Amino acid sequence: MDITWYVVLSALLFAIGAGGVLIRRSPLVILLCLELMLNASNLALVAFSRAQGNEDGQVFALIVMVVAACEVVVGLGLIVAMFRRRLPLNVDEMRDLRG
Amino acid sequence: MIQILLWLPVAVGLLCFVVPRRAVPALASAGSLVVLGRAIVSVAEFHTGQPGLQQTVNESWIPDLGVRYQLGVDGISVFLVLLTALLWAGATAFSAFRVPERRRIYFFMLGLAETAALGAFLAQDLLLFVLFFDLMLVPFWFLIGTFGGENRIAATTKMIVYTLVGSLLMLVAAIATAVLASDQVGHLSFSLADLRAHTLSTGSQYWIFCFFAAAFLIKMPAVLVHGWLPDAYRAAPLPVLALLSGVLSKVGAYGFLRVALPLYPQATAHFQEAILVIGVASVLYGSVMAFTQTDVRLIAGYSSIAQLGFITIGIFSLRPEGADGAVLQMVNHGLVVAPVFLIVALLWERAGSEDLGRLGGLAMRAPVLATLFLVVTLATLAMPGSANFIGEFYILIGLFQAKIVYALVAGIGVVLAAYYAIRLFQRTMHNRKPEVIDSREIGPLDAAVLIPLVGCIVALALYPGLILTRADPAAADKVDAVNAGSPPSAPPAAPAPSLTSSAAAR
Amino acid sequence: MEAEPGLTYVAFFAGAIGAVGGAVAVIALRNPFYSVLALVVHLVSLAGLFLLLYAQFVAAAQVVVYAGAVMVLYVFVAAYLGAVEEPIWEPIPGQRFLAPLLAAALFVELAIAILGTGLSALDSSGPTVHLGFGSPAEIGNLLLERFLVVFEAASMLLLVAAVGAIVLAGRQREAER
Amino acid sequence: MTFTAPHVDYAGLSPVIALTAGICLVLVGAVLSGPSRQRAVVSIISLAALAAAAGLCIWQWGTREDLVAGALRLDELGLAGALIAILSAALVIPLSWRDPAAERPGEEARHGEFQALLLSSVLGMTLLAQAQNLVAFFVSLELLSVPLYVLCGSALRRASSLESGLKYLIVGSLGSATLLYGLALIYGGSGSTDFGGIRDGIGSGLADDPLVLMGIALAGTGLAFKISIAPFHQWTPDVYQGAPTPVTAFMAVATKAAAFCVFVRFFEVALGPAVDNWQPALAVLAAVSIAVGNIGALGQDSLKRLLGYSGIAQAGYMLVGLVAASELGINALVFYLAAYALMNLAAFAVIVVRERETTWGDDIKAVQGMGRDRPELAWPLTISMLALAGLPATAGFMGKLYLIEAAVDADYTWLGVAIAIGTMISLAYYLRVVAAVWMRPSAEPRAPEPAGVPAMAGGSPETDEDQTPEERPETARDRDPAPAAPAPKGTRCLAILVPAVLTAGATVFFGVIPTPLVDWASHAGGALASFLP
Amino acid sequence: MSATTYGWLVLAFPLAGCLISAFGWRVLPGRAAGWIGTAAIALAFLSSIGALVALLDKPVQSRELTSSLYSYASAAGLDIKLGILVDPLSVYMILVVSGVSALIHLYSVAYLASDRGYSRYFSYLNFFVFSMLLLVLAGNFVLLIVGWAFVGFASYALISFWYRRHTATRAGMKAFVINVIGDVGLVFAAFFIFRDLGTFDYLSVFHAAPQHFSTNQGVLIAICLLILVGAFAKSAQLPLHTWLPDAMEGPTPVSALIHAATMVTAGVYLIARTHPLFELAPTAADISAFIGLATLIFAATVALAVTDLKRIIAYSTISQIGYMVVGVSIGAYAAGLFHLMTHAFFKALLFMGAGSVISAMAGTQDIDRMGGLRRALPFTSVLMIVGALALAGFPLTSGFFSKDEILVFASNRGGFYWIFTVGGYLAALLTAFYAFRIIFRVFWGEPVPEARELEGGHLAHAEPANPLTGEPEDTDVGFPGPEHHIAERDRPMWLAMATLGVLSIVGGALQIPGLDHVIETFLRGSFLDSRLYESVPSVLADWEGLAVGGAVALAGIAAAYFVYVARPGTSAALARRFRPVHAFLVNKWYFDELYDAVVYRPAIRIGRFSTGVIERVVVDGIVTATVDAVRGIGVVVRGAQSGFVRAYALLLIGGFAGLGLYFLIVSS
Repeated sequence: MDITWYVVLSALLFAIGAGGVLIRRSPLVILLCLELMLNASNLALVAFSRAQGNEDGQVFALIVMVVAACEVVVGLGLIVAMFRRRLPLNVDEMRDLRG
Repeated sequence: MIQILLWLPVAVGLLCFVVPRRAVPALASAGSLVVLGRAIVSVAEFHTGQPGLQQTVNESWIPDLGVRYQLGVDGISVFLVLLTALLWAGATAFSAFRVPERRRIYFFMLGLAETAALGAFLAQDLLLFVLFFDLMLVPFWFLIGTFGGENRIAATTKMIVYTLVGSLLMLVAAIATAVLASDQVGHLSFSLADLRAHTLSTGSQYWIFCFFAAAFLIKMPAVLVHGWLPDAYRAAPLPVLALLSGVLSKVGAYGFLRVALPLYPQATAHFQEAILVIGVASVLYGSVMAFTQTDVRLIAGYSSIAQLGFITIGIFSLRPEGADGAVLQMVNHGLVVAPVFLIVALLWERAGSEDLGRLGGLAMRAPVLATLFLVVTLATLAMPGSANFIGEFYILIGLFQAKIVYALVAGIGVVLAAYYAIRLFQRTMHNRKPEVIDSREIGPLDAAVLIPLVGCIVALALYPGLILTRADPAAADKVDAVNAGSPPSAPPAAPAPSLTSSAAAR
Repeated sequence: MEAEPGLTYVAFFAGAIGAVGGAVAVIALRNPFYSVLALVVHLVSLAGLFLLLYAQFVAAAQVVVYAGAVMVLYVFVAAYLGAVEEPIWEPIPGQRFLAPLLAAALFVELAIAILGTGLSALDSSGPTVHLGFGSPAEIGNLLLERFLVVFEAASMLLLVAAVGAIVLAGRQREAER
Repeated sequence: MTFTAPHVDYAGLSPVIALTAGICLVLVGAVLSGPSRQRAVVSIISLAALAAAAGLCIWQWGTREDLVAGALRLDELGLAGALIAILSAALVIPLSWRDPAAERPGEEARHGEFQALLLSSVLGMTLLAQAQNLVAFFVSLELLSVPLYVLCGSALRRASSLESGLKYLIVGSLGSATLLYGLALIYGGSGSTDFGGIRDGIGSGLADDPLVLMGIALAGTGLAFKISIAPFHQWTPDVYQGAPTPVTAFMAVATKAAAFCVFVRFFEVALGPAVDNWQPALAVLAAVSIAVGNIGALGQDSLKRLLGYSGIAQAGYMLVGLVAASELGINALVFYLAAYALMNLAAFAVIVVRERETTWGDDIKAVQGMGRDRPELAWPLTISMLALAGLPATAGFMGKLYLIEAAVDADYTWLGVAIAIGTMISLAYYLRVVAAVWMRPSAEPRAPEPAGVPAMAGGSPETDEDQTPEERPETARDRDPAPAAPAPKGTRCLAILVPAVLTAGATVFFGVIPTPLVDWASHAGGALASFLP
Repeated sequence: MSATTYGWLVLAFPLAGCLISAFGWRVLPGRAAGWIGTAAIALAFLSSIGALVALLDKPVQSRELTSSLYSYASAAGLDIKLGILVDPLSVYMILVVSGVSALIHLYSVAYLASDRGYSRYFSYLNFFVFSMLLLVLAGNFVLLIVGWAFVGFASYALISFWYRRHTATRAGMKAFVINVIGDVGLVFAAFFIFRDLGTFDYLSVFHAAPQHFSTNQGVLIAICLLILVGAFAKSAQLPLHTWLPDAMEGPTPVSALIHAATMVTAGVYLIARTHPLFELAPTAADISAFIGLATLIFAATVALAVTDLKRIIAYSTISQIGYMVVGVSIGAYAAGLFHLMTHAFFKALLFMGAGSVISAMAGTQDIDRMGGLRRALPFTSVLMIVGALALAGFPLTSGFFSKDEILVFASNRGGFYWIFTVGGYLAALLTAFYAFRIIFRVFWGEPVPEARELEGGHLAHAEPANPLTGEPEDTDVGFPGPEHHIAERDRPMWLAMATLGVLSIVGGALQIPGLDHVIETFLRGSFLDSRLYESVPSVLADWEGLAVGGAVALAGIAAAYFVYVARPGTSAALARRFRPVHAFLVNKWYFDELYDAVVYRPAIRIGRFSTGVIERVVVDGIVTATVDAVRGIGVVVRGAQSGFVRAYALLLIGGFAGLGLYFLIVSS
């Protein structure tokens, strides 16, 4: 099983995640899509770690998980805050700032 | 020390923030007079007959960037320094008699502007020159924008952006000069002397020259790039306008002599005809515009375009006569145009208008004012016997020997100048007086400003050789840099070889 | 611990289908709640793939921490917010057309880069590695030796996230007067 | 399995340690101090920590060594970035004192949280500026960003603050993910996470490999995003405008400094062998940024938004220093970063004061007539604007000079010209601000909001530049329900005024006597000298 | 004292007078300024005589003396000194100028006595004399140009002396601008000379020219033609004559001095001065002569038709200068310069008389409104008749000798030069006719009311009005003075006119063929290098010519008598009969209209076009287009900044896609 497969798979997942960010309007789902992208990166990291035969990539992947968790926490915090302020949970309606 | 000359104005300007409000105008005037005194000393200490620099200062400033704090005067700059100090003294005093509301900032900005203008004339480091060249705009922007007339903010912003279009390109060009030359110089250096000793390859010179030329032509301004002039002239407070037109426009022409000719000799020779075309076009266009305008400021403004056109063609005759004439004419034009604007201020105070259609008949009750204006007018139109005539004479004879056709065409400008200048004088001072005009003689304080300025015009008319003899070695040196630098068959594109062949000999 | 090649294929494709399917489901499902669940599928599939790549510790963390703890957070928030249907109408001109196009372009570019590389290591199933490769002990060692700073920074990051959550979502107490 | 503890040079790490300790102490102090004294206690701790960190940075100045198994690199470049971040944080703390982000009316003060987050971000920046390992790079980038996401959204009462926070988070995470994927590819190509290892890996024939180059593209995108390079800039104006002003100030200055440091280190050191490939790409990005930033800023009424666009353009200028890929370029970049920090902080300080003094918020009307009424505020803003415009006798001019010199030296003269052209355009909006300050009369207080405007009415999508904010119904939600009465002028802003005057003064000082700053910056370039062509 | 010292003194006195009057305008009482001015000129005249005496002491060959004060503007190889040349020609000129000027000053003392600008007037007038003397004494071309322009300015200042009259200011402007055209011509002539000879100095130039130039060399012709531009602009020759009739807006003594006696003859002086060049370029000289001939006939015809008293005399001046130009161009230097002097006498006299008449008519200048003033103005009428006789070339008057000498020289020179003789006599006929047209129209016929009033001992008074347009004058300031002055009542005017009357009669005695040739002998020192100077006609030929001239003059006078006295109404009938011709003449051959259409209007139109089109479309267009372009991009940039975070993400991904594409291309 060539490593290339894994990497191509990760690329596919990355693209799907990116596409999701572009298409979805719920901030919650957008966060999920960002998770997809980070996980795609993780897959690539782990695959390369395997290909290169060193474990740096795996450590990296672990750290990325931490980072992802933190982003989730903050993101969800913002979503909750918006919800409490009765602001619409639709990124298309956040348009006060523009121009 | 020439340093005092340079920094005193801005120091006095800063002092304006400290002293009591009532003392500010007096302080500023006194400061400008001291600067004038120092400038006179500079001229007095000047040794005639040397092409090189005198009274130099050469300190390290930003060694990593190759910028040195190099000052000095030569025959070209020494009189421009004097002109600057003189006009600033005049304009400062003139303003002090009619104090603006926010006087501290007004006089501070005047001081800053004087330092910048003096700096541009004194700088012997290319970057220092560019720095002062750009710096000058800031106080003028403030002065016009804060104290100007209608539409001042838009006008002044247009001016500074327009002018900086050239200046910033010039900054790039200046840096490119130093960087490209650093291989030959051995280290990064903006020193004009170093750069002159190691000129660039022809290809680099071409585009760099174009950038510099753009900056200088806009600043003067030359025709087609004078878009900022009408608005700015309409909006500027008149003492400021006197300086703007009297001194700032000269920096562009001065830059050609100081920077473009010695540093980019091949490019100068290459673009000679192009610049001459622009210069002659400026002469004609400025003159034609000047005699169709009715706004006094614009008449003077467009006449400045024409005059600066003359100066340009003098320089780009690439003959020592032309360059000498250009230097003389720079001083002359400054001496002439500043009083014009101060007089316009007086007209405004009497008539409440600056439109020729609403002016007239002031001479009867104000003969001294009329006489002063008459002298200025005659100098403006380069009446033979005035120094302006000698300036134009030198310019045209230089050009005549280099490119005869341009000289002949430029001659038309002389005739047009007579028309618009006399028209300006007549339509303000002569003819019937409209009822609303309060025809008053010039006040003693204003006279104390104007009479010395006009006195300078007369004195220079009696002995223009004062400037010519001192400027000649330096100006000839700049021109020789081009003529020596370009290959013997100097202008290959010249259409009339038979005419230019005799011009080669000097 | 070389696995049977055929089995590897099967396992890979199973994991791959799960991961891709989960990912597609995340962006395709209209209810955020289901999207979260689809992501869990995706994450678990990935964990399988990690195992194939000898990253046991990462795989374990993926399942326990990620698919477990983090996703629970999502579920709670999704439940708290309630089901919010997204409008179908696309207000941004061109977005509907460009977004898939760009996603596809992204994939194509990445794929070209991956397939076009001259890196030989990718064209094999990887070099032979020692026994403890990817084990918790080795990873732990790395974290405490080479990546000590990273480790500490990550912990600070978690602290920051906690503080941030308090700032953003903490019950707002009225000031004492 | 043996465990050998890595050698830890505590002296080299001391600034980081000081900051970390500071964060913990701030959090503890916030809890322990009563609500009335929280601000004082917390600020003192924060400032002390920052002062300590800055002092330690200066103490370590000149040292060049790898820290903790090569994860960090202690050198002047990193320290310079750290110092800029620390300086801006120290100046931002007083700005935040009465800001709704830290002191919501009617609620308990949150100075502890605010300043802890601020310090965390500084910590992230310090680490980022020194990072020379992909993992450290990524995690410190996140440590920098995550607190900022929170801080941007921390003025919870303002919808625009939340909007900016969420926008920043979404786009920022997207950028992070892009960066991360790029780092993964680079790691995959070179087989190392250390910059040195990557350099060796790429140097051995991989400089033209598509995998590595795609990694560079992805990583470049992520980094360019962080420093607001067009076309990855679009978050900048929105976030700058929506975020609480002190946060904007911090973000504008410090993020850029730290991100540029790592940008330089990553590209010049790790990706140095591929310089011929990324140089033209970044050059184009720089030019695009200069154009987009300057043009976008024209006609903006919100000063923060204006500075946001201006920041895009300025980032474009600074990127030129990176493109030059020379010692001169890095010197210029670091010089400009410092100058940029000084100029921007002065401007933001003034905006903060005026937000509180007038009813106009950060609208340009808020600064109108200031030249007459508040010269002590007018001058810093004026100097700042003129410096940003790159007019002579300011550090901005020297910085541009430096950058253009680097560009020309690297045969990127056209970029020098691009800087010049950008500067021309920029004058139109910088001078507009100065004109408002000096040449226009003070604006009348904003008319009370017409009641009953539906929150989501939405203006026409076309933004008319003459339209004042009062005519845009959306902004109705931006304001606190009960706006605080404008504070009386005078000494109450002294804590802001002094930094404003100091930074503006420094801007002029370094414009006239730039040598100290030039020397300082040239150490930074010297630190990477051995990696440069 | 040496001749050059006298030369400097000649310059110094008028300048001093000018400055005293100028700075003392507030303190000088009564007629003090006038007397100071007159005294200054009188002293200058005395100094001129001193110079003459000093010069006569020298041998004929060494009567060219130079002196310079200081190096005025010398640099870069140009040597421009403030230097004068005192030689017979310049001394002759300063004698004529200062002499006539002194008399006209004297006349002015009274004539302008009630004018508010009395000091200013004398300051200007003294300045004019100074300038004129500088012009003739100048030792190099640059100083010549300076003097040349100074007299132009003085002319301007005095034409628009009554500056509240817009006709006066307009006339002044016209005179000034045309004079500047002449200046520019001279400047370029100087440039050519300098380019080829390397000096501006008269003597060096004239010395070097024969070696350097071949006969009729192109450059030389160009130089001469450019000199002619200057000369013709100043001397009001075709086609640059249009300013002179308008210049009559100035006070009448000014017309006498500047626009009759002195300044307008500067062109003649210049051609005489540069005769070495013209003799090397005979083609240019011939062109000059033909233009002179054309002018003299043209102006004479116009003088037949116009009705403004001063303008008739002005056209007469143009015509008479035509004679002089013909003279000096064909080589009759002595004769031309002799005519210059006699013309100065009688034309100044005519103008003075005209001034007196106009005063008597309370400012009216139209001869149609005059008549029968003979008894009212006995002295004036006698003197006017004397002047008219001299102008007509009545036998034994001064004009008789000087004019005919030119024509005889022409016929004597052979070749086609007989044309000048024929044309000259033809014009002489016209001259005699219009000269006596004035006399008969003004002094004969039915006395007009003003004449009757004056006969009754009371000088007519009318509300001041612009004589040209009839507009009421700006009485607020009192120009041109509430009182009028006539020669009969004011001693200085009387004295000046009487002196000139005598000179007009006896002036011819200086050069009577066969008897004496004072002028020719004296001037020889300046024309030593001339081939033509010595080719004087025989005495017999001279007398033949004089006889013809006398006959022509008598015929003209007779014709005038016939038309205006014997058969009054003939002229009106003729005018009706040949209406187109009359209109053509009255409108001065439509030169003004031509220039208006060809020069002035196009220039204004270009200016308007520049203001309206170039300025707005091109100059502002550059700005506007740039601003619009920037704004356009701004619309795109800000439009992209739509507020949709997904759009931002799209651009981010899109930007990356582009970047990635670039890197992929690079990698392959």
